[in-house]
Amino acid sequence: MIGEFFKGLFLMIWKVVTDQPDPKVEFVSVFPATIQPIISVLLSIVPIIMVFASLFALTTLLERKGLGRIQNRLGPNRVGPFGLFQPVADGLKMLTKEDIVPHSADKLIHFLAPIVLLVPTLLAYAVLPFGQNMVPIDMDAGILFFFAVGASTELSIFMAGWSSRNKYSLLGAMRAIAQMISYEIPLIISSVTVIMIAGSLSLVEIVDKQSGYHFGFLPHWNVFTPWGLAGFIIFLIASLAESNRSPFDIPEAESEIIAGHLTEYSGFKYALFFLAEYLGMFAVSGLAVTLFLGGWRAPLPFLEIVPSYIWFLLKLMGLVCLFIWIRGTLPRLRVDQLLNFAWKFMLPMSLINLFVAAIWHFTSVWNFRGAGLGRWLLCAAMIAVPYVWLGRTLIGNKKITHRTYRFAN
Amino acid sequence: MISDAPGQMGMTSESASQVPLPEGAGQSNYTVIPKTSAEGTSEGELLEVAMGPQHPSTHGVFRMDVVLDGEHVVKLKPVFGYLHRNHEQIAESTTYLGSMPYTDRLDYLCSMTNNWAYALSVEKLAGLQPPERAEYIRIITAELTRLVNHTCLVGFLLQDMGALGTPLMYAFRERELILDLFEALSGSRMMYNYMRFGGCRVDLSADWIEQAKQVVDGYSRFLDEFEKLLTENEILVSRTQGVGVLTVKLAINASITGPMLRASGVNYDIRKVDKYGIYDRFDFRIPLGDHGDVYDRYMIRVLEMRESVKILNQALRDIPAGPIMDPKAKIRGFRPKAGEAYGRIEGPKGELGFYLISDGSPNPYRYRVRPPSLINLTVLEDMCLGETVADVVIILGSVDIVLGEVDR
Amino acid sequence: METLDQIKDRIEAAVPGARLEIIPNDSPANQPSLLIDHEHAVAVAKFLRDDSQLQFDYASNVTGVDWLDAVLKEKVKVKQVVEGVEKEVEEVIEKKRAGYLEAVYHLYSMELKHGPFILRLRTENRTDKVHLPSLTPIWRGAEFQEREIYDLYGIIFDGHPDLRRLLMWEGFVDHPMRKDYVEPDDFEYEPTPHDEVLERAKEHYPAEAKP
Amino acid sequence: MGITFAIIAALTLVSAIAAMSLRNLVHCALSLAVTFAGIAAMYLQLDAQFVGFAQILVYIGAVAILIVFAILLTRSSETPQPVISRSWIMGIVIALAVFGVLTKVILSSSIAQRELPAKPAPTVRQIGDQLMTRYVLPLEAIGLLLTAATIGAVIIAMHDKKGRGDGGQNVNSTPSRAEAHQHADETHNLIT
Amino acid sequence: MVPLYYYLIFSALLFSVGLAGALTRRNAILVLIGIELMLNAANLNFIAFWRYSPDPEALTGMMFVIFSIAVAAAEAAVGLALIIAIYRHYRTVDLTKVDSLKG
Amino acid sequence: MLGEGIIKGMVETAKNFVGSYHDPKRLTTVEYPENKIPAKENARNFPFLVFDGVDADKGLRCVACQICEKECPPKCIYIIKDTVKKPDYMGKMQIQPKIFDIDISVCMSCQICVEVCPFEAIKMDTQFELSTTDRFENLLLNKRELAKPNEYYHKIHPTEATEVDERLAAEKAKAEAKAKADAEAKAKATVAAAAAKAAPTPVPAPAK
Repeated sequence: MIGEFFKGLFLMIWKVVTDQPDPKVEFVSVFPATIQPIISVLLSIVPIIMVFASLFALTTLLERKGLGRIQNRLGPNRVGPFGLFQPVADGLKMLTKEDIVPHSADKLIHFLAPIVLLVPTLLAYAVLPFGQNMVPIDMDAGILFFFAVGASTELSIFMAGWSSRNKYSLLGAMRAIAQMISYEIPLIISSVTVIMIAGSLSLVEIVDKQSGYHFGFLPHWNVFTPWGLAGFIIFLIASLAESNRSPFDIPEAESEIIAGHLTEYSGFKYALFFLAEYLGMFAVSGLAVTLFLGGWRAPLPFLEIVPSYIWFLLKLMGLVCLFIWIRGTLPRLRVDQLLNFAWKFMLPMSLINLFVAAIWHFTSVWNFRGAGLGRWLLCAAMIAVPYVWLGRTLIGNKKITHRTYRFAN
Repeated sequence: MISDAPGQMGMTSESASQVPLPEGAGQSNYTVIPKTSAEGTSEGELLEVAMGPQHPSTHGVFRMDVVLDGEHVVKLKPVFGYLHRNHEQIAESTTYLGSMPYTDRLDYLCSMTNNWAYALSVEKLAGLQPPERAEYIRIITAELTRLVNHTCLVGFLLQDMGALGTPLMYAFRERELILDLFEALSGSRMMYNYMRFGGCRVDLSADWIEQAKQVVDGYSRFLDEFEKLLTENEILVSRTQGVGVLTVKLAINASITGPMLRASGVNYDIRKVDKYGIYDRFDFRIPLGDHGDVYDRYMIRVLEMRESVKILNQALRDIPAGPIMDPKAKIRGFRPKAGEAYGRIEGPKGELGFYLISDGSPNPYRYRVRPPSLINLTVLEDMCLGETVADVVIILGSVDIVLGEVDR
Repeated sequence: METLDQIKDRIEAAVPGARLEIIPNDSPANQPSLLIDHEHAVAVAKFLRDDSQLQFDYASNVTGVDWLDAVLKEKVKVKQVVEGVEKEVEEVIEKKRAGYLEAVYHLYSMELKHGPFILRLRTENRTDKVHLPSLTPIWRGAEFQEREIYDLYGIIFDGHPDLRRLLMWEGFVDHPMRKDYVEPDDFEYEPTPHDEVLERAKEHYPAEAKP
Repeated sequence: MGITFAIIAALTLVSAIAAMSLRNLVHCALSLAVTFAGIAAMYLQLDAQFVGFAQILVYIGAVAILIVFAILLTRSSETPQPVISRSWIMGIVIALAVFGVLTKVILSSSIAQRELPAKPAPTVRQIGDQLMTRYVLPLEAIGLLLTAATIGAVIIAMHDKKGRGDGGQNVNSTPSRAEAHQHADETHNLIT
Repeated sequence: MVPLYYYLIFSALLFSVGLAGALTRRNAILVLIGIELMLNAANLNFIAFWRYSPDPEALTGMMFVIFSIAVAAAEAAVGLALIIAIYRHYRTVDLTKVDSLKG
Repeated sequence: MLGEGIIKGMVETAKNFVGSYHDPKRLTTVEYPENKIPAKENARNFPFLVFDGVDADKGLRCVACQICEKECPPKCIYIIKDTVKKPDYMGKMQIQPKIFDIDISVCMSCQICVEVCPFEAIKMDTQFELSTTDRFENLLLNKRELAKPNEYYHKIHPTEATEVDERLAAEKAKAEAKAKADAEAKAKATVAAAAAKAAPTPVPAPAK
């Protein structure tokens, strides 16, 4: 029995490491049939929680270090070698901190809000393919599921803001909801392009559609097409807004409304919010990787020997680093500008992109000489022209000009 | 409603009417005029928010009672005094020299110019004339202070705008270099207590001048870097242009001074108008804005820094040798003749003036600071009306206040 | 800029009935000032702001001064017959001066770039007749400074749009910049152990003075 | 399966009753969100994945949020009314009557006893195909309706910007402040 | 296996709750919530009938629900916009007080 | 408005990110307890009392003239004069302070006491790590804690200390010369008187 257990465990690990199909089967079969489904589910859930929770810890450290370096500081370097245990220290601090609930707060909702935020965020991971043969549920309507659970996080932010009975919290919650609703639309429309081209809502299938290489080295990722690139950028901007990251960190704008809906949270509840926010960011970047960057696929043919999930994580961390870089550079937008940007720029651009993707789809039947290049240039132009036009008129009636200054002697 | 007693001293507001007056205090039968009630709070959609005194971007303990319609400001009342320590009363009960270190603490980012303004006023009162080398030293330190203040201000402004401290850290990186210079000169990094009536406390060495030249050279490179990071940034431009506009008429009528006034397009710089010190010997220009919005205030400061670098280059090149104290000046037993004087300089934040009345004793009879930070806040409400909460924060940032000076 | 005398004459011509007095200044700064009366203060200020040759559009500094009741010693030369010879003898005359509060305005012109022109307003006494006309309607820049004077000196400016305490909290009773202001005894055990306030407080509240 | 159904049904019903009876409107809206989630779970029970997710996306992600927004914007709280009033009793009675009639009909109907057929496998592709072929006209109509509704909602809810701006201006400027402004305006030409 | 009438009775209950709420509460938003509940009960019926129909592959019930959800979203948007407009006008959303026709 | 400014800014931060690894000049911070920035020669923090020789009580330059107490703006100095005169470092009979307290929780490091002291007795220290658990007792420094030898002064402010020593030496020399001259004059007078009396007495040695 024990021997079988270890054999099954070993086989599973071996299969995971070498990217083989159905790694769980041998291990699960060790157990009695009645508890096999539970074991199988646990085997899917536990690694997700472990991997992404440790990724969260790593990211907080990476973020502080990276921001430190951007700002010519050293960043945390006291706890452990190179400050590696800083997240542990932070976590301990959070756990041992007093949990303060405002006297007039709505206690129940104040308590529920972080949980209601965390659960859907974790649920979103159910449909992400982390590697070859590594998807918890290959759902037919995978993306729809992802967006459905993503949409329900808004309510929890409202709960947090409203239940705190703090004007700043309420302002923050209102801002958060306005922002998330506005950016959900470009987010969904830009992923619709991919769905359209792939012809499926299943994320596994979308990754499959991006297999193979042009000319033997350029992978068939969506990001290497004009609509894909534009869609990727729109998706990235919208996901920055969805995960409340700078320059869209308006709901938590420290300099304006203290910490928005987080103002009255402390201790473990605050840590839960923090965790959920980062997990949300990972999930949405994971979706971006899946939709546009070829999911777990290797960038070059000869790199395919590296396990697929490594590629997924690398791409994910790449996006996270980009987010950190942006955070270290840009100031924050204002609420009305943010909404203007969403409705007057992101939405038209994503609709145009949808149209261009359709054209891309229909021109795939072109087979004259230079058709590929022609198609590429046509689509690129169809995106670039509206981009420049929209960009120039974005400000509308407000006169934003390049100014020159007078000097008096 | 928002609670109002800052309660930083003994008496609390609720018991104030019962508290007997201290002996000999003025027999006050004046009525305390009640605070104008915020009209419209009862209206359903208005939200009254107290921004401060523990708000991250009020630059200290400062409060604004803001009435919001959604995110738009319909009323804004600044509330001062949380840091009030009755600086003027302290100064009136100590010697002329004893107030010098207190002036450091007014606007703790620009102690050198505070020192200078006070020294200048006392020199006017007592008829002292600092020697030429001292004037040069004063101009060098004042312009370095202007660099420090303006860089930090831009950093704080961007911090208020949510740039997560990156510009602020760059500003502080350069500020460190100048603070090193000041420390080598005066012994302290912030509270210099450097100027004396009729000169300066210690002389600067040749090494110091070399070091200062290097710092000044590096500064224009840093300004290029800073501008690349910020000036064309679309977010910054769209956040600041057209926000917090201050009209020329209002700016003059409300006694606004400093970069804020010049951003509105008024050519008034006391360095040029009064030609105090030896500013008339230097070749520099006054940048002027046309719109009077936050962007102009930001740009005026950047351009002023470039002009300051120009002045510094000239001053460091031309500084003569010689004594640094007026031989008539005394450290101990300094008693100016009875009379009064008002002296002012162009501080980095605006006109910093000191009004002194002497009655012939070692302590000033009346000592008054004209704080640019406080008076520039007169128009805060006018600039903020109709703007959003986020704009209020950056408008306040662009006014450039230091609470040590506002509340004194 | 014209001299103070010239300006005074022109004001008297422009604002009939204005009672003006030039207050000399003995210090090397040589900044004499003009004392104006309450009734015509606003008119005089408006004239100073709007006159094309003066254009004092900028009220730089507004401040209060507290003058206590004082005994002024004045040396007067008196002809006296001393030992049968008439001689000029200096005699010290003691004059009692009732205390008053004063508001001082330092005016400059941004347009013409001259100044300062110093304006003074005096209250009748320090206790009950402490009203002065507010010049905030003329120079908005005086708004906070007049509020500060009201707060710290207790001068009531009639016509000020929003006369509230500025630095002290509402409900605070005294005016702490007055010369006869006595610090309250309340203390924390904060200051230096040799602090006089601490000593005084220990005397007044022996029960609480246990560290 | 029966237990799952019972749990979901109980949860949904309790939250529905809460949504209709709680005093605090925000609590009502949040209970409503729970009800919606319960109904979505019911759809999943009935193997209608697509509709279940659409239910969450639309009802929790949009309708519940809209309701919450409306509550906050109107700052409405119900004025207390006697628990047993005439209209209250009437409402309950009518609802109970409707429930009685429905139950009677359902229990007497033969369809209600129908057996569960084999699990269908409606893929999203199938739904899409159907929408684009058989139901294309309703789809277009719905699209039109949604657009019209959006525009209509925006127009109805839009503030009268101008009027409000003036009102705001009046609120904040005390007469004396206005006067000061006027004086500022009177100041003559300026050097620039 | 859960028989069909469980679902039907459950949906009837839900409908009645919504109806009771819509009839008794005076706040316009709560009335709207009641209407939403009734709509959802109806939708549930459609799905249940579709699932238990002899030919579930036909997708008719499901289609109906999809359209119904879309209509409900539109209805909620317009309804809430109306409520906000009413609130602006009357400063209340109490339906018993909103009784004058003249603007 | 096409994002060029944002790209420019991001390039700038990337440069700083990379630069922070190979350009140590960019990193202005030091890791404090291990590394310390060497104090500048002019640096000042809190005052201390200078004494000559080895005995703090005897060598204290302070003569309790109380000028610094009067001039101190925050009034953090507290002096009580001793009633008896003791010989100072020069051997002259001087009054020394019986109590000399400085409350450094009040002191604002303005250096005015140093400037007004006519006896070069009080100087500024550079020591800044003074945190204690008791902010009242432990931050009230008494005479013993304040007294530091002249060598320490030389260590922290070498240039200034040398100048001071030279000045003191010059003063001393002057004083000695004067004393000598006085003594000689006196001696002469005595001699003259003695000569007149024709009974010379030994000349009293000048102090030290």
